[in-house]
Amino acid sequence: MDGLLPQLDVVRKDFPILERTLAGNRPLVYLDSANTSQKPQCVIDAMVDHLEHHNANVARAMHQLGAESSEAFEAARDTVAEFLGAPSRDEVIFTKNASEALNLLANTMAWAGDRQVGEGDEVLVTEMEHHSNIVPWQLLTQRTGATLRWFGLTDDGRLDLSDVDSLITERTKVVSLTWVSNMLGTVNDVAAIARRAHEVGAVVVVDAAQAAPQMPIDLASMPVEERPDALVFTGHKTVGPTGIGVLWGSRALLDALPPFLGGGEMIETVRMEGSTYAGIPHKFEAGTPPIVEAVGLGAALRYLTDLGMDAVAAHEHAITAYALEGLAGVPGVTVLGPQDAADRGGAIAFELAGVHPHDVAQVLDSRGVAVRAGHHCARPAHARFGVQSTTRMSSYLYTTPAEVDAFVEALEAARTYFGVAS
Amino acid sequence: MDGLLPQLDVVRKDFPILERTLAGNRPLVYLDSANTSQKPQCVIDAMVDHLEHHNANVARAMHQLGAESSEAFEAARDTVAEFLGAPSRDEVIFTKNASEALNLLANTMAWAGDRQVGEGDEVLVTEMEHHSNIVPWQLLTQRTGATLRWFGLTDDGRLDLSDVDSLITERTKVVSLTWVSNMLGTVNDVAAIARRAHEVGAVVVVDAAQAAPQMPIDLASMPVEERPDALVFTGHKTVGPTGIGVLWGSRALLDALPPFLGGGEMIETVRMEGSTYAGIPHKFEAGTPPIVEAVGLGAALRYLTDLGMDAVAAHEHAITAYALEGLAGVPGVTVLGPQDAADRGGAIAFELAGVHPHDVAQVLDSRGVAVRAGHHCARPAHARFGVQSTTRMSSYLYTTPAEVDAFVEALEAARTYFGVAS
Amino acid sequence: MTAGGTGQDLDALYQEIILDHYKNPLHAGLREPYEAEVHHVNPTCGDEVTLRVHVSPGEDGDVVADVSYDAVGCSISQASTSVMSDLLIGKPVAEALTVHEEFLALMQGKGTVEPDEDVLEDGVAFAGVAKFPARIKCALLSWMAWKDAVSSASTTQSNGGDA
Amino acid sequence: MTAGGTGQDLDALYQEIILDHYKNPLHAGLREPYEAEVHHVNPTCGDEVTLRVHVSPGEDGDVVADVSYDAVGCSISQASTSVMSDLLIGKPVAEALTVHEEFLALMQGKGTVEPDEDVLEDGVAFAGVAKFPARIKCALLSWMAWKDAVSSASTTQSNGGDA
Ligand SMILES: Cc1ncc(COP(=O)(O)O)c(C=O)c1O
Ligand SMILES: Cc1ncc(COP(=O)(O)O)c(C=O)c1O
Repeated sequence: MDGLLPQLDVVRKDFPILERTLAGNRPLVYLDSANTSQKPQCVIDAMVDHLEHHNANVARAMHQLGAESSEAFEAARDTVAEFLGAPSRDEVIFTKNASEALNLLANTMAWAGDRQVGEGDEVLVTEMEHHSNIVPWQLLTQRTGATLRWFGLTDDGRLDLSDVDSLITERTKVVSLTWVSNMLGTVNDVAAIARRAHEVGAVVVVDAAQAAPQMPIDLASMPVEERPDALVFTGHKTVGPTGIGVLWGSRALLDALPPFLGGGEMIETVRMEGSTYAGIPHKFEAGTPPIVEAVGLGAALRYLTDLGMDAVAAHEHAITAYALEGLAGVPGVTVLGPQDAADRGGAIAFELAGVHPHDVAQVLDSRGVAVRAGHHCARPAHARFGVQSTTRMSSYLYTTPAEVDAFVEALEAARTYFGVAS
Repeated sequence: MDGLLPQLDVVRKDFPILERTLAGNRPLVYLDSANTSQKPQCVIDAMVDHLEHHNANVARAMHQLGAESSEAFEAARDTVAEFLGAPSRDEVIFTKNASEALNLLANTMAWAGDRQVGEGDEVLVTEMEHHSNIVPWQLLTQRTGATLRWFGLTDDGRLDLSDVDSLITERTKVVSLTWVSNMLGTVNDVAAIARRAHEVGAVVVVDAAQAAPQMPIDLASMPVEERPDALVFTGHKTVGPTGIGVLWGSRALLDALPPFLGGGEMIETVRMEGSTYAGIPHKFEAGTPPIVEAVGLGAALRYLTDLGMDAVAAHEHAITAYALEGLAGVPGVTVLGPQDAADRGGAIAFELAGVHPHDVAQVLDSRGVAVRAGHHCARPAHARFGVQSTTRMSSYLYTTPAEVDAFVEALEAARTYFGVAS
Repeated sequence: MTAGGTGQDLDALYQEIILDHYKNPLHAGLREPYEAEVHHVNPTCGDEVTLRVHVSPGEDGDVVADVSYDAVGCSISQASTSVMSDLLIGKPVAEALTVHEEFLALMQGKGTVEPDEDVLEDGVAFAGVAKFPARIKCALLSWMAWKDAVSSASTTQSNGGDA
Repeated sequence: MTAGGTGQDLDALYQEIILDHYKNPLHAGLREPYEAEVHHVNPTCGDEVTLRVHVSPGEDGDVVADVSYDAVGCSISQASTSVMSDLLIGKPVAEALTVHEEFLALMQGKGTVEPDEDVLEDGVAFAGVAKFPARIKCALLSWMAWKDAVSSASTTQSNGGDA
């Protein structure tokens, strides 16, 4: 098959969990990577090495271990900056996950500052967002008297841009959208929307939780009118650990926002009567940061970079095309979102006529095939298509065509089990 | 020496980093545990086992790995609940660190709800708080028009309760204080203050970041008038990993607070027009939680429980007494805070006449002795005593009397190096 | 670590009785009269149930006169709703609450609780579900809704009634 | 991983020159006139400096006429302030900025940059500091303050002046 990662079997050896067998001695077929990715040995080893040999708090500790730990932590920030092509490494803020990064933005915009959102202002999202890119903006708009608006979706699961002129107006203060949908797989034209949003002076926020794992990102090379003002992703989906996410924000935006969490490390001077705050990135990193997680994330992004994000994207594309082909051959399957692998991310949500997604997932699980069933934290997008839940298969760089075959076979088994095979 | 942990040398073998040698082939003498603690092998192993064999997202994943991961994650919640003697395991919220837990409380109290803080209301803290228990309340009071007040300190580093009647009044909505000071070592009478604060209907928040590692806590056994309404601690100081903290809150308090971060897992139903939220604990856990960190924290708290928190407290007490004794013998040393190990935590901040704390720490570091120099995120307490910064030594369950000796010797060396030895 | 779901286990989960109730659910639909209506969802997967309870006075206290519902969800949650309504309709509220507790204990017993067929009747078919942690919520969705509804139905009654 | 601070290294850090400046700091105190005053702190340790810059017009552009300060901090930060003020006072602003860059490069060079004694004079004594990551901020505190002050001093001048 064209496009697969070279030496895929060797790459798979990097991931210890792929050796796991499940109940009934079934080998693991992990097709839930849009939910969380598996971790290569080098990430685990980097974390262990840190904990066993270099553990200390950062910034505040001046001793040798402290210097080592601080250096490792700040080196991870450099790695993230490189991975994103960030214009400046100080624009990289470590959060606990992508959700916190989005909330950081929405939460601080409630308070006095150049970017404050208030009555009469509008925040624009889309109907295909993950709940983490909807609820923070609902909280912001409800709490400040602003209005939340959204792009609808076309029948084939793309953004409906027909009313863009009535949606993006002088009232629009923020446009926040996902780069790649975690349910429909849709890849949005972030550059075009950013260009439009910037014309009215809105802040553009991009949820790259699904994009960062799958495609090369180079912020610095984007024309500034098309470049988002902020972009978030999460460590655990980019072969890194849980407990860490990333907010990249332009210095101009981050400087304009008031502090989010208060505490150690985000201050300049604290007096009981009032405090002054540190510059970015520390301004937004209150308390002891996710140190060992940053070390793990750094190793993860270096691993991805060594494989080459172009190669990872090509692999994902090839596997997705193969899976779409396989699904097309299963009677009763309806894929939601773009039907074609072109311009599409690797998450494939589908319905199987006559079998509830839980039950599909259960039969698959009994054969070692791990997929997700439910609304995948994208309930509005499900509602848009009139479905309550779907089954979702999501591949990653370690997925083989044989695993896709096992998945398709398991779907046939589900049809038989629930008596819907003709 | 009385009170030391039995088989201290065996216990030390649990901590791989204690085998480390530093520059000049010096063995590590780690006396910076109030900053962050070292990790036993069992914590590291639990994390590795999870990453290598059970990694999956929680709650939302229905497959076998998902079930294993969810079970491990929720088991960690049970372990935390037991460690604190929490009345209910659902009252245990995982945050990213202690600072986030405090901010969660302060941030949500700005918004509509039974516990909303507004103009005319007062929040009461103390002058010995860590910045993480000052700045969040400054942000809250500044943003809502409420007033921040604080208990001052007596010359021997205890809370000055002489004006308690004018400080705790009907206007007081929140009293937030540390159980054990990270700078002065003072142990506060949390029960007495909680009783007073509850009389006026205030919410009582206890920062147990330094208490949880050193002393047994049993919330359920505290009379309800004396029991805090919320208590926070942080994983990395209790031999657990970074990236995880704990907020325990009474159900009554947590139910009364509006949501903090919005996103996946904290919702009940999401529609574009508005959302409803899950019950506790999930209501406050937006996004993918710190899964592998929870697994590590669970292992850490089981480790502490196996040693016995009474035994840990006794050890800490014995070492602190020995260190205070040693310091008393070094000319020019002034210890801040209670001079006596009775009723005192294990952090000892001091001045050495004629040598700046950075320079003290540097000389100590050159001999492998790791201490912290600066204001230890407690600048107001330093200002109270008219000092800009101090050196702090802080022991933990793995600290030996011989390490204290090495520390005292190193102080003498610093005096000699800077020519202040007579 | 326990792990549910081998090929063999599938049949333990999807007992014939469960599949029958799934295909032909009993007492489905929303009916009048009722004293309480609740709406419960499983936030992770989106399964939903709207459930009504009609309680009427009996010789030895209140009786569950009717349980009616509108539900979307998987085979386990659908079958569980059907089995539950059939089991509880006609029972004194006090007894129904005992059945509820018995079912809860079975589900939370991690597969170690021996179900009492005299009490649970078709409900014993759910014994296998207890070994699939991810599906326990499915089986419990409507039971939790019923508990919620019945307690407010009783409140509603005692509020509205004479006693 | 680099690691500073063996017993031997201590002397590399605490050069005689540094300890001399620490004990007898030059140009200390706050003086008039000045165009800009800034206050910088090292948030982690609390070291602070209040620093004033007086700029006056010279033949080939502005000259750093005075640098005065009030500082609390460790030996490295105190000595650095003293060395800096002695080095920059009297220099044309343009040249002083070059010296500033040279010192910055030295500090951020992780011990690999060979300092130019002609440019940095007593500042070369700080070469050893570059190997102690935690102390670099100490050495740079007042240099950063000066840079900040001198740029607003120039702005102030051009705002207030005729040119
Ligand atoms: C008393 C006290 N409170 C709060 C904190 C903050 O903990 P963290 O940095 O993990 O948020 C600390 C430790 O730094 C502390 O010592
Ligand atoms: C598109 C998208 N946005 C945001 C998130 C939230 O990421 P996290 O749960 O790590 O905060 C996810 C993943 O769950 C996602 O797929």
